[in-house]
Amino acid sequence: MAGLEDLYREIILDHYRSPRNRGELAVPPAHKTEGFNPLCGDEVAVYLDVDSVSGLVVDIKISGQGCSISQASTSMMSDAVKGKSVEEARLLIRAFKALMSIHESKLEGESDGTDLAADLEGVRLGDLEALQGVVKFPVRIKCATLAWNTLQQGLDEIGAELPN
Amino acid sequence: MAGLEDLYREIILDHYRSPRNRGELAVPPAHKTEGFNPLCGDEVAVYLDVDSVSGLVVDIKISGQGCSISQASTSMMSDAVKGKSVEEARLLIRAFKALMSIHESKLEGESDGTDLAADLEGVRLGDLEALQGVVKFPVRIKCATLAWNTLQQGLDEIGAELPN
Amino acid sequence: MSPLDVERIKADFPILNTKSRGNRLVFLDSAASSQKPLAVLDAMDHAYRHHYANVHRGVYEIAERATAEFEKARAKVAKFIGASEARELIFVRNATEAINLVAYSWARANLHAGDAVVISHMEHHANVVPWQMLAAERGIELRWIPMNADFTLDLTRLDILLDGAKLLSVTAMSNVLGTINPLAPLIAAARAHDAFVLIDACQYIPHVATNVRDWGADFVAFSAHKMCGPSGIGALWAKAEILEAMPPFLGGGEMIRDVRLEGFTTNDIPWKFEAGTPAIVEAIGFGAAVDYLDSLGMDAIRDHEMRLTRYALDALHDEFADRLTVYGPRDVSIRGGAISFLFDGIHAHDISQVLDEDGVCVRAGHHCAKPLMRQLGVPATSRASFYMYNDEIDVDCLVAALIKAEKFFAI
Amino acid sequence: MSPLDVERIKADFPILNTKSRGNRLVFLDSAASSQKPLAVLDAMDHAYRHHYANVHRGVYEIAERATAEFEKARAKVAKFIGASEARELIFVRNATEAINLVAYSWARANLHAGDAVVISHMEHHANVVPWQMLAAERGIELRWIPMNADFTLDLTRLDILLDGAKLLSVTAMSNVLGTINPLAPLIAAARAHDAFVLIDACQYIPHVATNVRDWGADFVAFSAHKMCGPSGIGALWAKAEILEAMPPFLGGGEMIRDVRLEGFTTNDIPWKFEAGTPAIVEAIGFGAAVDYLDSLGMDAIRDHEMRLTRYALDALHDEFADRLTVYGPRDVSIRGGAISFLFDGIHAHDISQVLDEDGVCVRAGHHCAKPLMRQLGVPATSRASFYMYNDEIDVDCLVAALIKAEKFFAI
Ligand SMILES: Cc1ncc(COP(=O)(O)O)c(C=O)c1O
Ligand SMILES: Cc1ncc(COP(=O)(O)O)c(C=O)c1O
Repeated sequence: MAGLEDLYREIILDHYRSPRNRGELAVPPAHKTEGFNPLCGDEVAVYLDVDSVSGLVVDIKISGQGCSISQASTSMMSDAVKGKSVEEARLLIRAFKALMSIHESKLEGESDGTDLAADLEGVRLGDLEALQGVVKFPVRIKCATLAWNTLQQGLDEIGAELPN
Repeated sequence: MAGLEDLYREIILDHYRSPRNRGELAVPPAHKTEGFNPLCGDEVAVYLDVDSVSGLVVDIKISGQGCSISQASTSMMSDAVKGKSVEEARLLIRAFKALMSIHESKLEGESDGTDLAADLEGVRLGDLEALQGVVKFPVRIKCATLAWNTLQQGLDEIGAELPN
Repeated sequence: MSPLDVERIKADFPILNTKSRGNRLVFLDSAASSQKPLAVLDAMDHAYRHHYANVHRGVYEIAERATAEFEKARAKVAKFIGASEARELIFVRNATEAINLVAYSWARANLHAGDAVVISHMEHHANVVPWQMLAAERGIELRWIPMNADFTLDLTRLDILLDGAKLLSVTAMSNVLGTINPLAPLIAAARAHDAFVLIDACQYIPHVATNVRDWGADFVAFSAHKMCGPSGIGALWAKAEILEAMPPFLGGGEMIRDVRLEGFTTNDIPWKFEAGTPAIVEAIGFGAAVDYLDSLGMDAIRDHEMRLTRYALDALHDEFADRLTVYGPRDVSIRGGAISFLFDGIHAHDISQVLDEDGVCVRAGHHCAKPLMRQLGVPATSRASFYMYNDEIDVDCLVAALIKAEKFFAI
Repeated sequence: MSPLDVERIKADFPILNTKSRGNRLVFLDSAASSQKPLAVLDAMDHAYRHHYANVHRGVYEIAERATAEFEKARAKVAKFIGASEARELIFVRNATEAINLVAYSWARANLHAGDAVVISHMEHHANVVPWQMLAAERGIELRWIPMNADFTLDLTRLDILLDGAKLLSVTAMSNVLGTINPLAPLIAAARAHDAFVLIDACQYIPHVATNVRDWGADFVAFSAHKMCGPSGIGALWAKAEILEAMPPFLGGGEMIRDVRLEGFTTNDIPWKFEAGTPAIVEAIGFGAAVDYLDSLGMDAIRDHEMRLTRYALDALHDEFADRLTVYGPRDVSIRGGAISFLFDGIHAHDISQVLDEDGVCVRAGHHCAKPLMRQLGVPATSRASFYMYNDEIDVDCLVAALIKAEKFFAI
């Protein structure tokens, strides 16, 4: 049985109490995306400033409300992608979801267990690994992934706006 | 446990094999009413010729298809009401339904057991009493009452058409 | 009315004698769904083992038996809520479907662009979204009865809100605040404006003796799973003449009288609204549930819950003073046993998680009442809710676990 | 594939070891609703006794457990029918609701006056009435695929019928005739006309290994209660992209992402279509049912039923010759185990009644297929139908009881 310490690691509580990158960015030039956790009511808004030439996430700000897990995950996410390229951010999203045991579009018994390794290859999650304990509390996985899904949606929307 | 003999009395099988008053009447002057048993698909058409002056059911004919119980009940009903006044026919309907243990609009526990006696008072059911065995086969009650409900509807419709 | 013997009652519920995370299960989430007594589980198991068959269409013994038990259950539930006839009770999946049935059948036949539907700020999504869908589709205006600071409805502008309204649809008891709404003046006001009345009694009927005829409402919706019955079944009660005038909702077997290539005719009520194979065994379980409630007595249940709620409100206040906010009335005569609360600076989700360590089950979230949460200005609350099987010891366990939780998240 | 050990299977079904009217229960009405194995009853009872709670919203252990079991059941059922993703499987009350969901949500959003819907003369009312309602409401044309004298569909004019059609909705197996319809050419023809395809697989999935992806249909409807699962639950399968594009059907909790005073946004599929508290324990029972079917093997079940149906058709013919008419194909490779029949001059209802005396359960009536009955020119038939728990002895009991019945009504 998983204990509370697995879930509430010290670094998580630290991000919860002192969230990084809180605030808003002017829209435009920044892009704002909102996410909801339909189950518990948590909400997050991700402001992304992506440089269309360099493809770098030059700035990111976060607002919204949520539990310690969603807030900490949001804060860590903002730290992790700030300054990274959109491509690196997408790899991070994929790796983080793999950490949360989310392998989309697979029915039970069809996963061969190699996905996690594949998804994580070459990606350093660092502090984010503290969130791995969440996997043992399935209901909380949605708390941890809210910010990441919102980030993904934001990157998709920005990508769609870009001329290519 | 009720046996088959309770249900299929000889007189019932006789009416089934040799149904009385089969046929149709010209509409108008007669009135035609159709009835359906939504559960088993039985259908009946009752043709009624009611004299508007005397208020007597001068003629009645029956067509349709159904099981032995519904056919026998229909046949017996036609015999029982032919030549009777509309008022007598209505008393018969009420008495027959009472025989079938149908006391409409009562919730379990609210019936005090006196209804049957009250409903039957002064009404002679004669042969129809052979159908009492049906009560022990609840699903068949609807077979037995189909013709009677259709008769009731027919009388209502005729009543509504009459100037008063 | 004799007081409840909670120890004996607890013994009736198998799950309450299990452990969660190594501790005795302290189940304080009955407002979401209640636990089931043995009598209900046995009734369902017995049906499957002895007289299971599809209903209404079989001539053979077990089908007759299944049909009789199914219809007997309908009569029991109808009687339990004071309906005058069993045929006024439609079995549905849950209260949500009951309200949608009214929205699809009655409202789409009777409401037109410009008509208004009046609901309140404290409605469950089940009594919000169907009307929003209707409003968007039909150009109907949705109006909201606001809330006072004391968590009761603000009825001062009720007459203005009801002007031009065709339907008033309100909850009898809030699943978040516990507030019992004043149905008599609400319904009287609606009547004065010729508006129909739907009561969402999902939280009320499980806890307070109910007579729908006395209420004088037109529609009443509730779910079995919140009143000791199984999942998968609920009911819509409505006056027979209203049901008879309504067009059908779902089409299929059972709800027809005849089907031809050119069209169909409908069956009598209640079957007209029960298309397809119904939740047969669930209905039987529902009947067993109201038998169980009757055996305890609804007045005794209400009395017990009032005292327990009083005890809990006092205990929370004594222990946590202003660090913990309760969202709901303090007067137990106008509230049920659902207590929503928040600690300053600690998210509801985190509180529930820590309580779970001690086997204490409380819900956290928006409780399917996001408009209300926005009125309260919070994203979520924790909610402890009681039923006849809870006692002071359960409340003490809650308070003890909350003390631990507050410490855990102390900054 | 090893043949079924029917004696052992019978032992799995508690009700088959009871008596009816003093005789061994010979249950031949599985096409109406099947009996349930112990594994299914135990899974449900266990859920209520050990981890019952409302799903999706609780942080505490038993709620997590209930949610996990509920979603695991969805994945199991999805896998059982060959779906590629669990989220393509919507839990509903029964096949009837599944079809109505498509009619209310997809069809009302996509079909307009003048469009046609094509069904067949052998449809169950569940696949007739929703389209008649839609036709009456929207001015949609309902077209019927006729039937050949050999009880198969007459596809000669299919292309003409499909011209201008937006939807083809047909049964995979007739519940009256047993006929298995040729889905491949039907679906190919619909595709050629850009029509969507709904398959009523209510009678098919319980008896024949199914892969909905191979079918290439858009919607597939079925019920748990006909496949060893509990009453009160069924499923709609549809392609994810279609479900995602569809407007919601019932509004309420669970199906929303956010609700504000001004309106709501919908949740992801499948939850978008599951408003309110779902049939939680029924879903778990449904999962256990497909586990049970898998443990026997669908191919073995089909093989067993084909042999038993052959045996029964032969026995009926040998015993009663032309005095008994079978309505349905004689070739068991294109039919399931539902055998409709009539004695000359004896009503189906009366036959069933006499059979019941001997504990033999067969259904009598229109089987919710009145348009088909009118085609057959009979008001009702008797129907015996088989499942994996039936054997030759059951058929022998049927024949013996029919001999008695024929005597009883002899003129
Ligand atoms: C072919 C067919 N379609 C639909 C249905 C309707 O199923 P349900 O009553 O479970 O909704 C049935 C079952 O009676 C059936 O046999
Ligand atoms: C007040 C209220 N209304 C409606 C509902 C919806 O009930 P169900 O989910 O059983 O449809 C609930 C339960 O969550 C409720 O508390």
